[in-house]
Amino acid sequence: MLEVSQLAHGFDRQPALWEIPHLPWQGLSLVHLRGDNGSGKTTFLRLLAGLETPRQGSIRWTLGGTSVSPPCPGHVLYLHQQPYLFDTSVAGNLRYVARWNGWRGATARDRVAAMLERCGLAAHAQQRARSLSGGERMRLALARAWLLSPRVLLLDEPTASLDRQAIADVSTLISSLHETGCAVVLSAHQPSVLTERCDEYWCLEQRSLQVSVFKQGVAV
Amino acid sequence: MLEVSQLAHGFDRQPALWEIPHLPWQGLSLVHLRGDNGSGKTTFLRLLAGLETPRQGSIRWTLGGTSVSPPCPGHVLYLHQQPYLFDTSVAGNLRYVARWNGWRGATARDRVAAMLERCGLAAHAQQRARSLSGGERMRLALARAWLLSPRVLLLDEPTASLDRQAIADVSTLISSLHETGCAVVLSAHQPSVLTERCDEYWCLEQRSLQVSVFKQGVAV
Amino acid sequence: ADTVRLATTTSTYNSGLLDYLLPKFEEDHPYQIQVIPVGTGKALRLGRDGDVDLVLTHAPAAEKAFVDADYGVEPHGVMYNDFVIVGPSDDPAGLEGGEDATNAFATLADEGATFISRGDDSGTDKKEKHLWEEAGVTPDFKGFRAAGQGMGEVLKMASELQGYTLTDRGTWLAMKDKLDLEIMVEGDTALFNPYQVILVNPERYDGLNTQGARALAEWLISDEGQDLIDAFRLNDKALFHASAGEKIDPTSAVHESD
Amino acid sequence: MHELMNTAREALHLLISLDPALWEIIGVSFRVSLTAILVALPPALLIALLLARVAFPGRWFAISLVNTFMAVPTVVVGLVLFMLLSRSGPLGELRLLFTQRAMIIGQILLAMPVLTAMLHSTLQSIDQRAWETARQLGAGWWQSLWVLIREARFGVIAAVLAAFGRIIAEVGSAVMIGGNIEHFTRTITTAIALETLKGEFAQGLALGLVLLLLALVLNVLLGVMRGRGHQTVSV
Amino acid sequence: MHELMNTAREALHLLISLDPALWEIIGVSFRVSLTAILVALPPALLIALLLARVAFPGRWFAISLVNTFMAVPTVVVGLVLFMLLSRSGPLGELRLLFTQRAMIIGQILLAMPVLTAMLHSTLQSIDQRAWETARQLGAGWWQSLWVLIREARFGVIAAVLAAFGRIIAEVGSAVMIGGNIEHFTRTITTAIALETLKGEFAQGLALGLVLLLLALVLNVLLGVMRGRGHQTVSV
Ligand SMILES: Nc1ncnc2c1ncn2[C@@H]1O[C@H](COP(=O)(O)OP(=O)(O)OP(=O)(O)O)[C@@H](O)[C@H]1O
Ligand SMILES: Nc1ncnc2c1ncn2[C@@H]1O[C@H](COP(=O)(O)OP(=O)(O)OP(=O)(O)O)[C@@H](O)[C@H]1O
Ligand SMILES: [Mg+2]
Ligand SMILES: [Mg+2]
Repeated sequence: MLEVSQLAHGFDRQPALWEIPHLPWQGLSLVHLRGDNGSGKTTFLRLLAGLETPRQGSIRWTLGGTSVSPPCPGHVLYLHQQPYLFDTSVAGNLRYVARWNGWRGATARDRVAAMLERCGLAAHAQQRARSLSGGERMRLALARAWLLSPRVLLLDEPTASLDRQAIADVSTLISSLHETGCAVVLSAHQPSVLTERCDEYWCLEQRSLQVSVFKQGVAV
Repeated sequence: MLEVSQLAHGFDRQPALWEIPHLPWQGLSLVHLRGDNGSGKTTFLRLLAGLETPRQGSIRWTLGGTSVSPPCPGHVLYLHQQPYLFDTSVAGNLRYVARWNGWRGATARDRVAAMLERCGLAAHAQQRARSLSGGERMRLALARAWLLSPRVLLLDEPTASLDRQAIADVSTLISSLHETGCAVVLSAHQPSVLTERCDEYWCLEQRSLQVSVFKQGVAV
Repeated sequence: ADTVRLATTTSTYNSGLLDYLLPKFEEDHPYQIQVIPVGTGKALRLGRDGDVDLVLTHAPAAEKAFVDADYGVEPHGVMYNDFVIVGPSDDPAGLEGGEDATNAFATLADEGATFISRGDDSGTDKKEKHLWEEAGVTPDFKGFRAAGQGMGEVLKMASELQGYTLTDRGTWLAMKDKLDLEIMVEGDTALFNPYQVILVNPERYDGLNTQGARALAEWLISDEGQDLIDAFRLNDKALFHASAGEKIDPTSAVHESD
Repeated sequence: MHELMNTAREALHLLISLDPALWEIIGVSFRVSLTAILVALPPALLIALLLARVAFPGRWFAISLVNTFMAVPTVVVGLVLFMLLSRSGPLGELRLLFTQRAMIIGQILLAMPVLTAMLHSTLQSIDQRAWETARQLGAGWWQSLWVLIREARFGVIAAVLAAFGRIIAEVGSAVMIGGNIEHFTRTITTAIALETLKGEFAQGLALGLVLLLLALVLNVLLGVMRGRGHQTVSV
Repeated sequence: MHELMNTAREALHLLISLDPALWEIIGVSFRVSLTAILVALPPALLIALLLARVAFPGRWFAISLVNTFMAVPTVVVGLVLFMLLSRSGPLGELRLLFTQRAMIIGQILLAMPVLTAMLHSTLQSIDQRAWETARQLGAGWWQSLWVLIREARFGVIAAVLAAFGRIIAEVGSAVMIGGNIEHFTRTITTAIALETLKGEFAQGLALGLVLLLLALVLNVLLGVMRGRGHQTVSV
């Protein structure tokens, strides 16, 4: 569960981008975050992930009963608009995560292999991550995050430069992830099969955040 | 005019991405280049601009009566998907171009100022280019190219992460540029107001390039 | 050209002798002297290669070879000083007050005392090797350290490691305030240290300032130069003894207690 | 010219003849300099990371200071250490003067500024997303640092080579606090200085060539290790 | 400790007393080293660019070679130049030995590898799009190079500072081919070496402190010039 109160943020001595008096969120839904260029979507997601410190106000995540301020590594993950892939092989990127989380030997190998399979990257396992195509890169970044079974995934324009097929693939992946119980907030400018699946809609405009909730495509 | 013959390109020892036996193009239209992720759109545009050397076949531009192979700096310009902005002010980016093309004093100042005005960046002239928003970045990159009045502009997904307003702005800019006699090839995955204005449609698929020509939205 | 290049050993330069002498020469002569302070070996090498106009060194055997090979001409003895054996004040090898350098060296080897050797083929090093030979020992005993450095450094090392060493008196006097060492053996005729000035052979290279070099050499062995050398004092001690034209007289070795 | 040719021949001869005296000083040189680099690397990395990633008041001054320390002459480092380690100095009791340990300390002091300055400029240029991504994916502070180093490996290797080059080639501090004692603290460079002092230029040059040959071997090995990977893939 | 304090006081005194003899050797040091850097910079930039951007057979070996040259001891550079410039050497006719010109040549040789290696690793890390964009927008080869340098300015400044630090601090080649002649080729470091030789540690250290102070001033000036710009904006 997310609890945001009196949040405001801005850069340098400029006025605040927006002020968000209150945002309670169950942290179960698939959320589409919208807003014009420069409205502060990226900034908002980074704040939620704890990659920036808010100028004012507070953010609290309630995960597994305990209430913490970000960052919550492994639980609340932010994916950059261009996810950073480590300069090694595709499998190597996943193995890093395995190592950092203390999995060893067969456990690590199996989980990595299963995840590569699930995300359709098994054929590329040995390829250099930086030589992947746009869609494959995003799939790898999702796979890397999924390995950790996070509670919340914050995706910054995951479909911006993907073709229709890749969007479909990524959407399927994100849906599966969501079904395993991971809440997802994704920003996107253009409507797509992915945004159509969302059941909440946040919009950054007029220096504040508007929230609408849908159920089966109908505003509640 | 563009004349492509027997063109093939690929990376390392992989098979060719595609083979294009023949592509004559008047170089007047607004072209929408499509293709899946990894189909080689970026590679194709870079070849046309002379940023890569084709593995096989030839590319000739006929500009102002003389026939040349790429690169044709100042005449055929490629804009990266994320245009590279030099690490200086917005106006500084334009002043670089002025300096490189030998304009001096008042001429340079006037042209830069006029272009900033035309692209709606006058208010940001002194801002650091790297701190611009996505739409503004693209506008600056277009302004920088426009300064040179190129014959052909090759745009790699110019609208990928822009909001509706920014797409509209950029589309207006590109249309104006096109009206001044500059041919434009742009790649894009998602249809938008910009792609709707295109009067030619190139598609990279099945290892080749399909060309369709529209007139007022009707295939010829 | 009105500049004259003089390669010399660090001992003459560092003791301040040249800083004392040369301005007086330059007053009366239209030459400007550029001093290049290096070791004896390198000074002779600079002379051989024609990179300097004259040398002032103290290694009789090497100087003889230098002149015999026609690298240098007009050698003149200018002055001398002497060597002393110094060591730590607690004197573990029991050398203090000795007068026989050869004996002292033999004792050092027997005792396996710490001894810092120049080990750099300098004039001092050659003298030291000669003394080991005289004493009939090969210097490979336990405390023997070949440092391969200049006199000043070796004195510092001897002081730091509380060992013995052989030094020229000039450097010793210049540095002894900064050292935790004392003179053990001095006055032996075997510890004699003569300096010569030699012109670089003008026939070997064009453009040497032989005229200026000769003027300097002749001034050094003139009465005026010789008197000045004798008058030079470091810490109120006479350091060098003018000896131009003398047949070197071993008995004139100085004692510091003089 | 003739002399230079002779010298080259002599150097080769020295190397292949496996002259034990030569290998002894080579051993001392490499032991001292490699140890110094290994000891200096971790703190240098930490300081560089701090300077590159953490905003604190006076950071730019700290960077200027590090750059300034690159201009410390080796003899000055030698001098200061000498005064500290001397019997009459504050650390005289340690009896470190004229030992290889003392030389290692001196070379650490010399390597630190070069390492820190170069690592700073390398880590500085690494994409900020690398650090953020690692941290988010559960990497600890040290693991993230290690990833950053891996991502910046070309720059890190360049820094290590530059620092190694500086200290294996330096003579001022080595001779001052090592003492150039045969069989103990004589390194390639102090030996070269000695030969030069003696006027034995050919011998000195030959030693210099030996040093270069060995440095070349080391560099080529590292070059092979880091692979050809020189193409930066542009996004 | 006491001695170190005294020394610091003496250094300050030396500086503010504006002792003309001191300023003379400072002048020689900076003139020689700054000239050497200025002369070495353009070719080093070109070579670095070539190594960073042009694929040619044997490139990685060339890089290893440059790195190797960083390990050339200053005395060896001094020795080689000495043998070349000596009257009995092939370039003896130029009469360059024991002049400031010869010292500049020596320092250029010393600065080149450091500059080249560091500039290579910097230019290497600059986004390839920078070069492509400049070329397309009509920049000539030299103008594009200049833009690249501007984009890489932090790295370039770091390289220059490292190289400057190396050569202003070196003594091996300066003393060998300069000869440490008073009023002509005596630099701060050769003067320090001489004072040390005489056992005048305090005087030597004082000179060292003077050098450091001046280097600090230079660095702070450059630091102010390049601004605080340390945040890399992530895309
Ligand atoms: N590090 C920074 N320093 C200064 N200003 C910044 C910084 N990062 C972002 N900004 C400014 O903050 C505002 C919000 O930026 P942000 O990237 O969050 O917008 P966004 O909604 O993600 O835009 P887009 O749709 O283009 O990605 C913009 O005006 C931007 O210029
Ligand atoms: N420098 C390179 N080295 C090796 N392979 C490359 C290189 N650049 C591109 N490729 C490969 O060539 C193919 C075409 O790449 P390109 O970037 O042209 O595709 P694209 O159509 O622009 O894709 P997207 O829509 O994702 O931008 C891809 O499979 C890609 O992995
Ligand atoms: Mg954004
Ligand atoms: Mg592309």
